[in-house]
Amino acid sequence: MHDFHADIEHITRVEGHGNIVIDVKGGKIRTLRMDIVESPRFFEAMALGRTYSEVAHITSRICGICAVTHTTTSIKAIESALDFNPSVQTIKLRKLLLNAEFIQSHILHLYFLAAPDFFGTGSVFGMVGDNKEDVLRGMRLKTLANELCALVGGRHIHPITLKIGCFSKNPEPRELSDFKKRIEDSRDEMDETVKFFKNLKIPEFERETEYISLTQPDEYALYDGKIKSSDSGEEIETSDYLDRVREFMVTHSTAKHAKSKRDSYMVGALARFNNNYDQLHPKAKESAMEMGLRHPCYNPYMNNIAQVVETVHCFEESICLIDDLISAGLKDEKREIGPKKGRGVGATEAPRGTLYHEHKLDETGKVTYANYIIPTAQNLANIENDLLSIVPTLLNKQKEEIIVDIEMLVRAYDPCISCATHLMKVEFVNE
Amino acid sequence: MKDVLIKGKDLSAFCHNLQDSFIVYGVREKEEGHFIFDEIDEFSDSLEKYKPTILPPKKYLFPQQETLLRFDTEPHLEIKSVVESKKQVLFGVRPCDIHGIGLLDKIFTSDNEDSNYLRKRADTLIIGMDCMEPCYEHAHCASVGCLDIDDGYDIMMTDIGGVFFTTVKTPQGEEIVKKYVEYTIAGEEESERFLKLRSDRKGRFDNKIETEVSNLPLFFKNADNDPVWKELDERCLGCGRCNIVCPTCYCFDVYDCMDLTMTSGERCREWDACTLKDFAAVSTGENFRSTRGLRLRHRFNRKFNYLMTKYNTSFCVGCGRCTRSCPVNIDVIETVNAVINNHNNNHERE
Amino acid sequence: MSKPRVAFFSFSSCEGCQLVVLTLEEQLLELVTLIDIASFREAMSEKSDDYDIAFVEGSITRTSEIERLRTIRERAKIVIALGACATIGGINCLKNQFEMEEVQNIVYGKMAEKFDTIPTRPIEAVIKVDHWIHGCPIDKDEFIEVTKALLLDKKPRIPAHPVCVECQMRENVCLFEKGMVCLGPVTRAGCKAICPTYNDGCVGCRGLIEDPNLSSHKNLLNEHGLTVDEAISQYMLFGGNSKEKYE
Amino acid sequence: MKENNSLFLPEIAEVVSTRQLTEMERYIELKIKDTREFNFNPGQFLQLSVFGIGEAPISISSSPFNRETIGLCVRRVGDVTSALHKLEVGACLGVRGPLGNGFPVEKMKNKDIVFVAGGLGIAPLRSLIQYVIERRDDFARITILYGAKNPGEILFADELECWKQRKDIEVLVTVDKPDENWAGKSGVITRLIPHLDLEPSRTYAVVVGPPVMYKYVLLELQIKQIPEDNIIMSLERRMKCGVGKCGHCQINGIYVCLDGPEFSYHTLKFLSEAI
Ligand SMILES: Cc1cc2nc3c(=O)[nH]c(=O)nc-3n(C[C@H](O)[C@H](O)[C@H](O)COP(=O)(O)OP(=O)(O)OC[C@H]3O[C@@H](n4cnc5c(N)ncnc54)[C@H](O)[C@@H]3O)c2cc1C
Ligand code: SF4
Ligand code: SF4
Ligand code: SF4
Repeated sequence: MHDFHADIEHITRVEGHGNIVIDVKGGKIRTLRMDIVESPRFFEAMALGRTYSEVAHITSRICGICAVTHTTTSIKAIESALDFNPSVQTIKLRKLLLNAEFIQSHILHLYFLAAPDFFGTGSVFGMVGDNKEDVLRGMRLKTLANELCALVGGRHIHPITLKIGCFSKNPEPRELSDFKKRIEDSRDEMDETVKFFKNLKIPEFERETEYISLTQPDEYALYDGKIKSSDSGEEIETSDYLDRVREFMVTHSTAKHAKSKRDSYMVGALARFNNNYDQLHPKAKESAMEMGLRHPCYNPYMNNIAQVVETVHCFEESICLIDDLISAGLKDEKREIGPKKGRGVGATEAPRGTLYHEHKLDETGKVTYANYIIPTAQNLANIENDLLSIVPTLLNKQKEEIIVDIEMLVRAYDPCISCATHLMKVEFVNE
Repeated sequence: MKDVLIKGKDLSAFCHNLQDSFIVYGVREKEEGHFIFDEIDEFSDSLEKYKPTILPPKKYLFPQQETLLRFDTEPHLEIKSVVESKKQVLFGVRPCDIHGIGLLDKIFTSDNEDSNYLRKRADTLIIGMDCMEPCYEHAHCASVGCLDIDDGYDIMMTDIGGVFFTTVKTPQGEEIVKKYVEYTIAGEEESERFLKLRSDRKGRFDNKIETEVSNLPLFFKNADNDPVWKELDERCLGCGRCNIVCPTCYCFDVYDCMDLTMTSGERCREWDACTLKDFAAVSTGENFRSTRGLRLRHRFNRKFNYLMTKYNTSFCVGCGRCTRSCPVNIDVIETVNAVINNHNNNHERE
Repeated sequence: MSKPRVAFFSFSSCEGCQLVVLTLEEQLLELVTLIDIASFREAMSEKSDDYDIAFVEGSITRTSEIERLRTIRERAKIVIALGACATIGGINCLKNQFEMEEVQNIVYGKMAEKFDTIPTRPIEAVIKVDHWIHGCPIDKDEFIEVTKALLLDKKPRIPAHPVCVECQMRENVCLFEKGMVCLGPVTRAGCKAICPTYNDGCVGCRGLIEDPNLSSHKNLLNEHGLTVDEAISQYMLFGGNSKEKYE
Repeated sequence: MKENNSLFLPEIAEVVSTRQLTEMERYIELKIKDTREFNFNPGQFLQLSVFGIGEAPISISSSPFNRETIGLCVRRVGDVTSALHKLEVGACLGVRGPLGNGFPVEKMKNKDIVFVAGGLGIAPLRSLIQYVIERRDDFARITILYGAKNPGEILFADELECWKQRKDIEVLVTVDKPDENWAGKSGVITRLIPHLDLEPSRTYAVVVGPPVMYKYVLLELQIKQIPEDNIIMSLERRMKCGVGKCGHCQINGIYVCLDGPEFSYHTLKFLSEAI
């Protein structure tokens, strides 16, 4: 197909609204763009003038899927502005909650948004006929993760208990140990999940890019860490995030100059897998092996498989965290902290990549500046670059098939466009 | 059965043993200084002096939500009444709450018998725990004649110093005492100590209402235009908490809930509250108590006039829960006294 | 009864409410035996413009959204506002405290004028709405209740009373008794008082009850140490669309 | 405890006929399934269930001498009433009752009776009227006043016409808003009262209509010096259980379902929230 034009409007089974425009003339790509048509929501403005203790309520609403990560990141940024270090207990509870969100988000994406592509159907409802047991398994795992979120956070979407410096309510030790048992009992379902995704035929395609994620020496970094790039291996402090992130943002813009050799990078499960493979739980490594995910991996479609691996990791990690929490005993840590003038940055891994929040507070605790950099926004340029390199290889196919392949690639990134909209600058890259 | 003595340290075992045959509900400290009735398997004597629980134990006889019927609409209409009930013991119930249950007994037996309530009631044993001093500042049980109690429980325990002087009222009470706890028959000396303690406590429970409680219906009958309702109208949030926490409120809403199959479902009832806005609204658009003040006036009249006249006993048992729970500090005693004083002042003027 | 065709649409929102629908899990599978889903972009690729019932999530924050919403209204027999963004404007209304140009500048600087934005409004400000499912996010039982009610052709049983009723039924210790503040007494119930249950004040995401006693509630907030401005700021977190009511 | 005799358990009844009276009102005739004889007093009501939708109190509108079927006149205002409008012959529904006490027919014997019905108020009155007609000799003069908003909203017009034909009953019908075809009286129902020639000591006035009507009708009846005990009214209140438990229909100290729904003005006068 030498001449080819497609406007894929409102890509489905992703969060938020995005369109892809591709124009191929004489076998050459003339335009290839991912437009974000989601309405901008102006969160940085909405937070201005609000009291520091309310900020998490606001930022949580950036995205319903990664509400836990947004809330956590926001609170971390505020705590850093207040120069406050939360207790080990609070950090462990946050990690537990984050693990639950990873499980829930990955399972949602894997079974409900990505899997239908492999079964040639448009939705999970279409899979119910032939693959009911798989669908139900996905649902059970998601319910498990949702309930773990609810136990720790009150609810999964827009969690309640996460507070500056503490949890407004701690789960009861008995509830935690009951839950641990449930997770252990679900290990079988996780094994089944590994088998299920192992059997799916992942498209072959490779394009090495730069992978950025948080990193920690002694754990698979989700909750916190330094910012690591696969290119240099260099690690920088999160408070300097703009040195890393801006660097690559500007490369997209014709107005500014690139500081790096590359013009895009990837965040998310595959980036984390590539950067932090060593810290993965042994069971997770085993499952990677079983599903044929080798370290490092440059196939963006394998992001889905990396998500399965991470889910296995989060399962095991949750169990350890629950054990730690129970054996240390849970104390009520509720208290007032602040206000105080300061600047703070928080960085956390969201299921779909690194998330940064920055806040500045005045002495009364009112927000005077806010900046949120969302994973999907960071991935958009990389998605385009992947498309640029894959589309020419697809041109011998039918238009419908091409569109399916393209959508599949986009979906593999698990994009959350509604979060990303405040970084609309990306839209103008190819103009 | 004669009065018996039960040692404080045996209460926990008592609770525990009762679990062989009953679900045991007792008091648990939910948060510091705040208590609830909940399933328990032991009794801690730190709870002996608990303040009234957030909700009264009526929730085990008349639960927040309760299924009344189950029905199938397909293939053809079939209806079954549903009465859920299990053998249960309410452990450590205060006199005010026992009075409260006694009043619900009256409500649910008179005129028409409510089998959903009565079946649960029949399956319930009440182990009372007497009060020797006011449990907190809002308590006014003595003022409404609800401190002393000699009915409505199966056994009643009174702490006479490390040991509980226990009155056994019913055959079921006798059975559980004999079967589930170590006891000794109370001697002369203990009986005297018990009686002395009971009479000594009187001085500690002062009468907070500025008239004899039996006079209240008269005051309320003439209080429809009392300025207090106007004042409360401005203050009351209309949040319904005073109703929800009250041991003698029993109003409910009824609704149908279909199963997801849409071919079967159930009819349920749920606590309702006469202080809520549309409690008395009808389809023609009228709301017979359209303001918060009128609704509160209705609530007070129910406690101290309407039901009191019908059943000849105060329908406020003096637990003080409504006062404690009102976010804007509307105080049952202050309100009652305001009605009395406004009435008296009016009369003086006349 | 032929199966009604149901579609989901999303405007400015976090899509959390649609996600709640997805978390119905097996109940969702049961539901799809009773309804046909014509369009649910977050979950499926198939889409159709032929639908009877439209669940609309999100608030209206751009001129282009107004047209899209009107088209939905024309096509659907029943329109249901899904979640705080759609029912009351929600968090998105926070931007209404500024002039729109200022908002654009704060976030996009020089490129500001490329981003059309209008003051946030709930969908009811643009089209007629038949039912409201409140909350940020919605409560899944209420979603089921409304869906069942539509199938039965009756009014959904959505509480008109304040959060306190549910909160007390759950036997929570009232936050005011612990020196905290709460918007529960003026906020519509239906959430099962989830925030107070987890020891956090109600922030009013379900909107005001009919006939709230705001002046008394404001006094109460004052007594708990909030200045008038702080009290209003509390109400504004979700109530920005009806600012005049609170002042 | 006789559980299957629960207060809340309806019996099953079947719709045997229906008739659309006006756009808003439908007449529904029911038969209790396990054909027991159905006895009731005029003025009593039923709790009708459409399962899955809910329950609503509806007055019995048919003659108490008809023990076979029960007639109801239902105005479509909400969920249950709309569902009742959709029922077809053969459909099953739930019935609890008869509930309430009904009109004090014994006391009314040998008296002159004035019926004052506003709109849907004719529904419970129709039962009493049919009773009185059946036992015509037990009663003295009978006058029926009926007011509707407009001619299209007149209920049981054919029956009103029949009653009018009888020599021993006086029937006056008025509408608030006449149309061009309306040849009868116009104006609110209260205007009919001054023209009546009433003997206060031996007259019973039975008044049923919307709450707004009561105030004005009462004024007129008081001018006519009808004793308070002889003015009987039927009240509508929100009602959930119908058996004196749920608290919704309480007016001051009384329960409409248990103590009513018919009351004398003498009783209601002392209830501040009644009228
Ligand atoms: C003793 C008695 C006899 C009656 N007889 C008749 C009759 O013969 N014919 C007739 O058409 N109607 C009669 N009614 C009125 C009828 O009961 C109501 O119109 C009906 O309950 C409305 O129910 P619904 O489900 O259709 O409306 P809903 O959908 O429940 O409600 C519509 C509106 O009515 C209000 N409402 C809710 N429940 C009730 C309730 N139980 N009673 C009144 N209002 C309520 C609500 O506030 C709502 O705004 C009688 C009422 C009583 C108390
Ligand atoms: S009215 Fe108040 S004090 Fe009296 S019994 Fe009820 S809650 Fe207790
Ligand atoms: S109401 Fe809340 S949860 Fe729902 S879409 Fe809006 S921000 Fe998200
Ligand atoms: S915590 Fe809030 S919602 Fe709960 S009772 Fe108190 S004021 Fe009401």
